[in-house]
Amino acid sequence: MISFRKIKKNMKNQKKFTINKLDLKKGYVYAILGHNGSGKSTLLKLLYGITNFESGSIIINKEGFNEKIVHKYISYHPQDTCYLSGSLEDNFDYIYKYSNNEDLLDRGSLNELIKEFGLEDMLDINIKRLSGGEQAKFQFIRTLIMNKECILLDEPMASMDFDTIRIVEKKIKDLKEKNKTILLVTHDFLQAERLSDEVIFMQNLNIVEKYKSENFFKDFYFNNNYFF
Amino acid sequence: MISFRKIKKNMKNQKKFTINKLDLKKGYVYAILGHNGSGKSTLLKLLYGITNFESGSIIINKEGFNEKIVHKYISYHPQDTCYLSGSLEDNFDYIYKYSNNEDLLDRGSLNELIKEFGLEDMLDINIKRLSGGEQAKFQFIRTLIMNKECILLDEPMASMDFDTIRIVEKKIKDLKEKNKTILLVTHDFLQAERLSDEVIFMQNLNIVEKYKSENFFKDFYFNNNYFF
Amino acid sequence: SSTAKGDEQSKSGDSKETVKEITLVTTTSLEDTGFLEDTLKGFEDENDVEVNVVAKGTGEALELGKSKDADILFVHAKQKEEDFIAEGYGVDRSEIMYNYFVVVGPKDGADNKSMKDLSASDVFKYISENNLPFISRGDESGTHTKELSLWEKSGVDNSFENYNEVGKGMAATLQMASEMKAYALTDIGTFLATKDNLDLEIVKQADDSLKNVYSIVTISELDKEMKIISDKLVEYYKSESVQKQIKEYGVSEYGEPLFFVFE
Amino acid sequence: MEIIEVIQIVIRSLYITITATAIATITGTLLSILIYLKEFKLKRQIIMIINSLMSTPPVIMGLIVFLILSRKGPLGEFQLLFSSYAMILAQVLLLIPIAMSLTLEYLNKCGDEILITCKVLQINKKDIAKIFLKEIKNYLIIVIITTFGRGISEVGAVMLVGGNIRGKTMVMTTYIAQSTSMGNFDESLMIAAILILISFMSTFFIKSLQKDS
Amino acid sequence: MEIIEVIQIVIRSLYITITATAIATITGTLLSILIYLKEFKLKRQIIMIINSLMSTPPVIMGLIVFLILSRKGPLGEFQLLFSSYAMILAQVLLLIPIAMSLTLEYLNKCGDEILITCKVLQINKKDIAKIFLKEIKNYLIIVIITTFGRGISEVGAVMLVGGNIRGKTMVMTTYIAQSTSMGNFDESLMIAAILILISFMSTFFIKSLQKDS
Ligand SMILES: Nc1ncnc2c1ncn2[C@@H]1O[C@H](COP(=O)(O)OP(=O)(O)OP(=O)(O)O)[C@@H](O)[C@H]1O
Ligand SMILES: Nc1ncnc2c1ncn2[C@@H]1O[C@H](COP(=O)(O)OP(=O)(O)OP(=O)(O)O)[C@@H](O)[C@H]1O
Ligand SMILES: [Mg+2]
Ligand SMILES: [Mg+2]
Repeated sequence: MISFRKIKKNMKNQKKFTINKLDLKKGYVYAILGHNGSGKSTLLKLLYGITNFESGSIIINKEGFNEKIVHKYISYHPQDTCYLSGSLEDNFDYIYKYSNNEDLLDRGSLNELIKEFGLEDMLDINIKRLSGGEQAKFQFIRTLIMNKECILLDEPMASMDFDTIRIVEKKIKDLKEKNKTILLVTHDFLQAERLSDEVIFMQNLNIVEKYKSENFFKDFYFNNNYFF
Repeated sequence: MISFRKIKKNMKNQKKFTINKLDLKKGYVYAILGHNGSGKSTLLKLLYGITNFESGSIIINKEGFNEKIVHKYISYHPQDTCYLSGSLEDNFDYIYKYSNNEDLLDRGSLNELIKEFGLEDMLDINIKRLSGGEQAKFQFIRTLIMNKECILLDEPMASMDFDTIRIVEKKIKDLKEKNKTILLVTHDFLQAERLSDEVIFMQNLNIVEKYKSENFFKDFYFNNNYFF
Repeated sequence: SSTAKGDEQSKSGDSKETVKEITLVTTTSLEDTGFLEDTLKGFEDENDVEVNVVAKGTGEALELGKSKDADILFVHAKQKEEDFIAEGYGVDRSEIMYNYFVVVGPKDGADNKSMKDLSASDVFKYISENNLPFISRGDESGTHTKELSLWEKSGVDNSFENYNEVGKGMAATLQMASEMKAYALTDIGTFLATKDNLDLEIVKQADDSLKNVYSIVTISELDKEMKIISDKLVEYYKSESVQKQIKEYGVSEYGEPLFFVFE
Repeated sequence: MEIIEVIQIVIRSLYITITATAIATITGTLLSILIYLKEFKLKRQIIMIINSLMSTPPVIMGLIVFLILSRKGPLGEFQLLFSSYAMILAQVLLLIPIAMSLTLEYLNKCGDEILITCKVLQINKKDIAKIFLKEIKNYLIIVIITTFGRGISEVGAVMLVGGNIRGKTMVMTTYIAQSTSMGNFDESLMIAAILILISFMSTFFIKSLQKDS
Repeated sequence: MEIIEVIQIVIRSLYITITATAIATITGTLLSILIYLKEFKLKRQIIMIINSLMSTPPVIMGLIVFLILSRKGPLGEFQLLFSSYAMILAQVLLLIPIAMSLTLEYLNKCGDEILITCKVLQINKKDIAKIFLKEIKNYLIIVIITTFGRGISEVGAVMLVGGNIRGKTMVMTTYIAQSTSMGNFDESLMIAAILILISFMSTFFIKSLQKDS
């Protein structure tokens, strides 16, 4: 259970990012929807402690909010792929070598995931030369390996092909089964509808509202005629 | 009219990228489809002269193939956003200040596009701090401003929101009206169907086949049951 | 502190533990002639001592003596040496040898002839009055001190336009004089040792007013062992055989001796 | 030494090193960009040589300038030896390889991305160099600080070609060297303090030019 | 001078500068990473001072070491003046600010991305420094080349604290300085050629350690 209260953050262009009240429940999949620049990535960065805020509070599982607590419960998949220098394999190794994380999935599971995502032939290639989609696969696998209770996913599927998206969606459903909390930023409304329990809709650096998914998409189809 | 003949390029991992024969006609929209790592971006990079090949030939409008000819006819929208340091506005200014391009759309059209994509409030922000989608908008506008006969688009809509995708699709249709040739890399099959005349399907660094769109998608729906 | 020195040797490992070391600080003019290197060999072999020769300006050399970083000095600035001893830093000075200062100037310089038969102070007067370029060491070295006393004796001011103070060692000063077609006061030893690289000639030959005395100054409060070595070094340079060696030093190379001994 | 003379020495030092730094960073950066952009034979080797020249002892650059400017040298007739021109020349020679090495290293790391952006923008060959200059501007600060630091603190070359003539070519470092050799350690430390103060102020000034990047 | 003596001088020079470079780059890089990672008061000021120290004339570092090691100084009893230890110490003091400035500049540019990756990987505070070391490795080459270059070519400090004792503390630069001041330009140029050759070879060697990045 994660709660945000009265968060205020000044953005450089005199605008303010605000969350008055937001509570996230364990085992739920939240889809974070909103236009470009509405503050979705900023919300995840705040929660993971990558960016700071001026006032208000975040409390994770009633324990408070600091780096240790964040790392205890949360893993983060940033919008831009980030990695260290070296090959794809090196980058997987770094996780085991350096991560402080006690919940890491074991090497066996990693190898299965690598096969599942079809990266087994790429292991010795310098990671920065991989294609956009291959890098996205790497980053998603890394996030799974981190194996945390709450998982922040910032547009993980933006550059993945259709087959891969199917696998990722399946993984997200499995995570939900395991009672993980998931925050998924996506621009794919159909995907959001398929996966989410609730929708957090953002606009102008504010959370407009948190909806039950079924209600949100009912209204949405009613008000829009986006498709075809 | 662009023709590829017997192109061979060695990738670092002992694989070979090959195009035996490919002809692109003026005024057509080509959707380039294929799995992650199938060589879509490599194809565009080859054509724009960003990466080189060991053997074979590319001929653009019967004039040959060198940087001058490429720049005369083609504009390129890379998969990763690329920009120079400075604000968003600076980056638009650089185009007019430095580009050698004689076909550039004028400042008036640029301002209209900026408004259309809702970037008018972001002009003075350092471009690297913009959100992923805002950067994608910037890059697409830049590609339009370049105003070339043939336009290479590498997943331009991957991080755009739904409304923006609608605008971009409209722009692509307008470009087709103006008899521009478009190569669009995308993972969105529905989008490809909406926009393309022909589909170039890639697999394992090879072009499997070029299809008429209607045939491709007929077969595709017949053989797959991807949706929902 | 002798044990400390032993420690340092064993640490550095680049010399045998039994070899004793003494740091002799001298002035650049003596080092540049190569004289010390040649004459010290005998002492090192005789006493199984390693002499570390450090060449510095006279001022720094005396400072090193004061801070006890030098174990013995070999310099040529009588007044300063006497002050040094009077202030309690030194024990004794022993005059070992002497040579002369000379005035050098550009080879075939138009004014050289006119200066030839003048006294040293008149040469300086001539230079000043004709505003000839002159390079002064300007570093309060023995040579510089001598030069200043000559200016005083000549009764003219040394602040004429072409007077240049350069703050360098003797050899480097001669280099500059050669390059600038200028006059300079130098000890004969350094001039002879470097004259092949110079476009200079002697315009004022040695005379008694230009005597340049080199002496060894022993430092006070040395530890016992070091004092023995230091005294031995003085004795060594005073010994008949070394005095003879000094007398003959340079004859084969330059056709004349670089130094004279007191007989 | 009187305070007025000290001030003169400080100003002379700054004049010489600032001039040399300006010349060296401008030519060095431009040359590096050209080398980076052009493909030619022996490119790798030339870069290697430039890197090596970073370790050339200043006194050697000094010696080369000395031999060129000396009466017997090719430019002897101009009688530039023991003048500030000679000192600037020696420092420029010394600083160019440093400016070039640092710039080349930076381009090696960040140049590819800039180059691709230039191609996307379809920028003229000759304007590409301008873009590189623009992009490199923020990094230039560290190049300038490094070369300035090396120049202002150098003593061997300026001693040789300048001659440390009091009132004419004496600069802070040669003055420090001289007063140290005269055993005036206090005076050396005082000038050193001034030098550090100056380099502190210039670093501060140069850094303040560096925009938020 | 005999060839065997020249070889000794070359080896001594390399020994001193390689040791100093190693110590300075290791401590310098580690310190820079710590400074970069830690938030503390006066951080900006300290970085500024480090940058300024780049312009300290070597002879001043030499003088400081001299005053410390002199018999009257705090470490006088160890009698380290006029030894290679003193020379190494002076060079280390000289080279640390250079290594630090260059590293800090690099971190300023590329550090944020590494830091975010570390957070994503949930890496321990103390292991983060390790990651930074790893990531910085390729850049380190230019740091090493720059500091080595400055060290091997420096003359003022090593002259002061080493004393240029023949057979003991004479290094290439002090030898060049001496023979140049005596007008033996040929000899100077010969040693200089050796020095450039060595720096060419070391640059080549160091560069070959740099993996394709
Ligand atoms: N320099 C390189 N060295 C090794 N492999 C490379 C290099 N460049 C590209 N590749 C490989 O070539 C393949 C094709 O890459 P490309 O970027 O063209 O894929 P793509 O079809 O655009 O994929 P995506 O949909 O993920 O963007 C990938 O497997 C990639 O890892
Ligand atoms: N450091 C900053 N300075 C100024 N503006 C900023 C800064 N960081 C973010 N912004 C602005 O804040 C807004 C929200 O950014 P954020 O990355 O959260 O958007 P987003 O909802 O994730 O958008 P996208 O769908 O494009 O990824 C954007 O308009 C962005 O330009
Ligand atoms: Mg975002
Ligand atoms: Mg791609």
